[in-house]
Amino acid sequence: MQTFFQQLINGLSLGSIYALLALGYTMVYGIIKLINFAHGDIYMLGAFWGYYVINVWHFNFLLALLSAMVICGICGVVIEYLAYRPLRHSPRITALITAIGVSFFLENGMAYLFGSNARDFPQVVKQVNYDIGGVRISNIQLEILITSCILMLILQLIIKRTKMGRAMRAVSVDNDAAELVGVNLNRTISFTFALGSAMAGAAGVMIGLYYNSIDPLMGLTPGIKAFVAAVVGGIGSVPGAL
Amino acid sequence: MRKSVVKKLIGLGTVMMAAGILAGCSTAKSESKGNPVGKTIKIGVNMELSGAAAGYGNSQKQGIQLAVDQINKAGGINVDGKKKKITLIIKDNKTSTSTSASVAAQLVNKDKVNAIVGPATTNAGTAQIPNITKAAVPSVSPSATDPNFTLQKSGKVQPYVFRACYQNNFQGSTAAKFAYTDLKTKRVAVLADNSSDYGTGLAKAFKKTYKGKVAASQYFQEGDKDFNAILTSFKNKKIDAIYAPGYYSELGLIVKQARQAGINVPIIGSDGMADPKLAQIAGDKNASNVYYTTPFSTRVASQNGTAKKFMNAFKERYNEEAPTFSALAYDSVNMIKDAIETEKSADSAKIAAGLAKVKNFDGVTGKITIDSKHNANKPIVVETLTNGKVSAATEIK
Amino acid sequence: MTTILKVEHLEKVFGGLTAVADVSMQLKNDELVALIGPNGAGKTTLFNLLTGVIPPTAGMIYFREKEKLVSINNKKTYQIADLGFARTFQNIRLFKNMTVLDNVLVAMTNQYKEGFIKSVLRFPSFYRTEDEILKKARDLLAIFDLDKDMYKLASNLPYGVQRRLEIVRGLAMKPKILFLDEPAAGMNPEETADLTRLIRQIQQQFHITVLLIEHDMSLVMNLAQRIYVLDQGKLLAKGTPSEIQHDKSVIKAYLGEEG
Amino acid sequence: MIVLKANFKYNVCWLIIMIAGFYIMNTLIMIGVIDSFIENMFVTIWINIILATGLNLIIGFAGQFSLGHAGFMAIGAYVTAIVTQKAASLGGFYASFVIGVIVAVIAALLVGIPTLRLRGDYLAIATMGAAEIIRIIINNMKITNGPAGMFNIPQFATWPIVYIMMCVTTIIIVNFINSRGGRVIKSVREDEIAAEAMGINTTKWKLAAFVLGAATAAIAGSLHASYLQTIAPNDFGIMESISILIIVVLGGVGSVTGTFLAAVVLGVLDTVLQDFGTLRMVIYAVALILIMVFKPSGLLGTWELSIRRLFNRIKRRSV
Repeated sequence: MQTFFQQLINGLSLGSIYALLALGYTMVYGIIKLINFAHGDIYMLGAFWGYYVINVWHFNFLLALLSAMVICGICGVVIEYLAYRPLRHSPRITALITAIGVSFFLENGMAYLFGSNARDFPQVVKQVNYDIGGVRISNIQLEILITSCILMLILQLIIKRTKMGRAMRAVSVDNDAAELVGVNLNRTISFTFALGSAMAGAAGVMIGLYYNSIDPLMGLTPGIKAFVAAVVGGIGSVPGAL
Repeated sequence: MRKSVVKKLIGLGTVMMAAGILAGCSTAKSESKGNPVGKTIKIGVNMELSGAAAGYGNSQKQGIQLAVDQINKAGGINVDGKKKKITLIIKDNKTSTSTSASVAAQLVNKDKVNAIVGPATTNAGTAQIPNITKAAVPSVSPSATDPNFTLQKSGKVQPYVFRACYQNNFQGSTAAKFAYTDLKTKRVAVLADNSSDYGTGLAKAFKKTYKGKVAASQYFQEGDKDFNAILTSFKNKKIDAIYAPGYYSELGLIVKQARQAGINVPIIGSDGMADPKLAQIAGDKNASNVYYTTPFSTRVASQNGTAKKFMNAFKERYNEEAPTFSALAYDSVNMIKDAIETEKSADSAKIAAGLAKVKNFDGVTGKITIDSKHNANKPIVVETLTNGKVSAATEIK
Repeated sequence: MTTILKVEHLEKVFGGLTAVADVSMQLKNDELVALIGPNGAGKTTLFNLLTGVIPPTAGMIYFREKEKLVSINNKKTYQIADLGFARTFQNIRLFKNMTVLDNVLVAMTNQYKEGFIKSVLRFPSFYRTEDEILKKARDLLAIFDLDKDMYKLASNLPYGVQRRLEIVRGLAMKPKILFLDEPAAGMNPEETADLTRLIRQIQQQFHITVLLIEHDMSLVMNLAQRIYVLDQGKLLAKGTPSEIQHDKSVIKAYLGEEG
Repeated sequence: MIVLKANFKYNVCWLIIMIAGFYIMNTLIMIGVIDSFIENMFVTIWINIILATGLNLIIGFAGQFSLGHAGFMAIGAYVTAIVTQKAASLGGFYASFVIGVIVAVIAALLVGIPTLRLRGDYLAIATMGAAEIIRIIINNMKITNGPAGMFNIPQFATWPIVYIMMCVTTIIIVNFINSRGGRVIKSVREDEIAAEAMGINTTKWKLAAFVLGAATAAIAGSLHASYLQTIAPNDFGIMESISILIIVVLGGVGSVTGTFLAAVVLGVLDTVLQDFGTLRMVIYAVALILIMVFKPSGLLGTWELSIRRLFNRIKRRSV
C-alpha cells in the first residue's frame, strides 16, 4: 500500500509535467494535423533557458518559469512561421520531415553551442521532504504539481472562454469552414504554437528542477512518447485534450 | 524469336554475374603495408562528436587535443633523432557503426594517418576494425570495454586494435570482490545500463564473481530519467548494496532518487561515473556512501606526478575538473607517442608493433602495460564519495 | 428473363435510426431499373447494402450464380464485386493520379493473372498477357471515345469525361449488374443528353442489368423500364415510368417534400 | 508481341547502363581513383537505395505510412551475422539471405495483418512500435549477444555483391510497380473504397507491398551486416527508420529515380560533413529544412527517368 502511494505521488508529479508537454503536442496536432517532432526540443530549450537565467541572472523559480514560457512561445511562433507555414498546403509527410529537420537543428545546435554533456540544473528551491505515513513527498513535487495544475487551468480558460480559444476549436474541426466564418487562420495557428510551446517551456524548467539534469537530447524520448500518446490516445482535438 | 530473347537475357545476366565475381576477386585483395610517416605524424580521431555518446566523445576530444598540444609545444615526438610534430585530424562518427567505418576508411586512405585514437564505444570501434586492418593502421580506443573488442573470431588478437581502458570482466569482478570483501555485503541488487555493452558486460562479470546473493536485477536505458519505480521495488528486497554500472548522466539521477526514496545502502558503480558531474547531478548531500571502480583517482593523482600535471593543465585550459574519459584519451595519445619512441619510427605498422610492447608506461590513469590480448593492464582503485567529494581511495590487488 | 438479384425484407438501422426498412425488390437480366426518391430516402444506403460496403441489420440479398440464387449477405465488398457487381459513386471516385488506361486496367485486375515471379523477371509470357489486356482495355476505351486521352491523368479530364470514365471503368469489370449512383449530378442538359445516350448504348452493346439512382426525372423517365420509389427508407411504389408518374402516393411524397 | 518488342530495346538499355556502371566502378578502383573510403561511401549509398526503394514501395506506391523499416533491416542483419558466424562460407552467406528474407516476411505478415487496417499516423505508430519490439527482442537475446552487438562477422558482401543486389532489388521493385500488382497497389493508395468496389482485396495487396518492402529491407540488412562486419541493436532504432524515410521523402514520394538521387545526395553530404564535428548535424538539419521548404514534393516529385521517353524525345528532335 505504501509502495503504491509512493508510486502514485511520483507518478502524479512527473505525469503532470508530461501532461503539459502532451497538451502542446495535441493542440498543434489537432489544429494542423502535424506531428510536431520538434515539440520535445522546445521543452529542452525551456530547460536550458531556465538553466541560463538562474545561473547568470539569478532569477528565482517563478521568474525563470515565466520567462522560459515567453521565450519558448516566441520560438514556437518563429519555427512555425519559418518552417511549417510555407508547407501548409504540401503533403503532410513533407511537413513531418521538416519537423524532424527542425528537431535535429535544435538538438544539435544546442549541442554545438553548449556541449552535449548532461549538466546539473541549479537548485533554486531547497528540497524539503515530508513524510506522511511512510510516503515521502518533497516540496519540489508539490510545487510542480501545483504549478502545472494552475497552468492547465489557465489553458482551459483560454480555450473555453476567449475568442481566440473559440477560433482554435473551430480550426481544429474544419479550417476551411473556420476561415469562411472569419477566423484568421494564420493568427490562430501562430497563437496555438505560442501557447503549446509556452507549456513545453514551463515543463522544461520544471523537469530541470525535478531531475536536476538537462542535456540537448533530453527532448527526444518525451517527444516520441508524446507523439505516441497524442495519436493513440486519439486526443487530436483541442477540447479532447483537456 | 521469343526463345532467343530469353537466351540473350539469361546470357547477359550470367556475364554480369561472372564479371561481378571476377571483379570481386581482382579488386578486394590489395594488401597494404601501412602508411609511412610524412613531414608530420598524422593522428586520426574517429570520435562520437554527435549522437547518443556525444558527451563522452567530446570529453575525449578535449583530452586528445590537450595531449597533442603539449607534445607539439615540446617540439614533437622524437622519431629516430628527428623531432616530428603531430597533425591531428578529427572526424565525427555520429555514434553510428556505418559512419565509423566510413570515417576510418577516410582517415587511413585519404588522410593517410599513422595511427587512430578512438572511437569511444565498442560498437563504433569494432566497425572500424576491417578498414584499419586492411590499411595496417593501429588504433587505440580510450573506452571500448567489451572483452572481445581486441580479439578476432578465432580468439587470436586483432593486430591493430588496442585500448587504454579496462575490459569489462576485470572491472566487474573487481567491484564484486570489493562489495563482498571490503563492504561485507551479502545481498545486492544490480541495476545496469541495458543500452550498451558496457553496462550489461559489467553486470554479467559482477554476477559471475560475486559470492553473495544477487537479490534483484533490473535494467535501464540510456536517457532514462525516472528510476523511482525500480528503486521502490528494491526497497523491499532487504539489500545491502546496489551495483549500478553505467554512465554518470543516469547514475547521478539514480543516486539522487535512491537517497530521496530513503535507500541509503552503498551504491557501487564503474568508471563511467568517475566524473565530477556525478555529484553535481546527484547533489552533494546525496552523493555519500557511493563507490566506484576507476583507474584514475584524483586522490591517487596527488601522489602521481603525471596525473597531477595533467589535472592542472586540463583545469587551466578547459576550466573544469578533468573527467576520466579525457584522462583515458590523453593516455591513448601518449601511448602512441611511447610506441613511436620505442620503435624509432612513426610508420603505421611500426606503431602497431610498438603499442604491443608498451610496458610500465607512466600514464595519467596509472602504470599501463599492454598484455598479449592488447588490453591495458593497470592498477584499479575504488574511490569513495562522501558529500560529493572523494574521501578515500582503496587500491584493489 | 431470369431474376439476377433478389432482395427480401432488407433493413438497416443506424443507432436508433432506420435508414432502410423492409425493402424487397427484384432485378432481371438486361433490365434498366431506376431507384428514385427524395433526399435522405435511403437510396445510397441501399446501394451500400447491396454492394456489401455495410452489412444489413436484417433481410436477405440473393444473387444468381450460374443456375441458382445464392445469398451474398456475408460477403465482403470485393467478393461481391468479383461476382459481377460494378458501381459508380455519387461523388466521382476515380484513381486520380493514375492514367485513364490504368484506371481501366485496375478494374480488369481479376480477369488476368500475372504471377509475381513472372512479372518481376519479365518472362515473355508476361508481355503476352500485358499485350492482351492492353488491347482489351484500349478497345473498350475506344468504344467510348476515351482512347485519345488514354495516357492522361484521370484528374486532368473534364468533369463530364470523368463521369464517363467512371462508368467505363465499371464496365471494364465485365459486370452482370451496373449500379449508377446519380450519374447526372452536376451535369448541364447537354451533358445529360449525352449520358442518356451512353447508358442506352451500354444496355444495347453489353447486355447488362443497370440499377440507376437519379434525381433527374427526364433521364429516369427516358431510360428506365421499371422504377422503384423509396421514401423514408420504405418502398413507396414500383412500376413502369407511366405508372409511377400517375401514382398518387409518389406525387404526394414529392410534392410534399419538394413543393 | 508489340509490347515485348518495344520493351526489349529499353530493357537492354537498362542492362547496359547497369553493366557499364559496374565496369566504370571496377576500372576506377583498379586505377586507384576510388579508394576504399569512396568505395565505402558508395556501398553505404547502395544499401540505403535498397532500403529506401523498399520503403518507397510501401509509402509512395501503396500509400501506407510505415515507420518501422529498420526493424526488418535488423532481422536480415542479425540472421546473416548469426548464420555466417556458424557457417563461414559463401554458401552460408547466400543461405543467410534466404533465411533472412523468410524471417522478415514472416515478421512482416505478423506485423502487417493486424496493423494494415489502420490508417495514416496510427499505422506509423504501430509499425514504429513493431520495429521497436524487434529491436528490444534482439537487445535481450543471448544468440544476438545483447546490446554489445555482434562483431567479427565474416565479410562476404564485397562491393560487387552489394552493387548486383541493389540492381536486382531495384529491378524487382520497378518491375513489380509496372505490372498488374503495381497498378493495384497504386489504386489502393488513390482510393481504397473504389479499389474495393473493383473487386480488389485491398488488405491482401497492402500486405503484399508491405511484405515485399520488408523482404528488400532484410536483404539490405544482410548486406549491411556482412559488409560492415559489426552490428548492434542501436543501429536499428527509430532514428534509422527516420533516416530511410528522409531519403524517400527528399527524393519524392512515389519516384524511384528520386530515391536514387536523394540517397546519393544525402550519402555524399553525410561524408563531406564528417569533418565538421558537432556542427555536422546542424548543417544537415538546415539543408533538410531548406530542401523541404523550397521543394515540398521532394527533389523529383513523382517524375521517373524513362528511357522510352528519352528515345522518343531524341527521335522527335531528329525529325
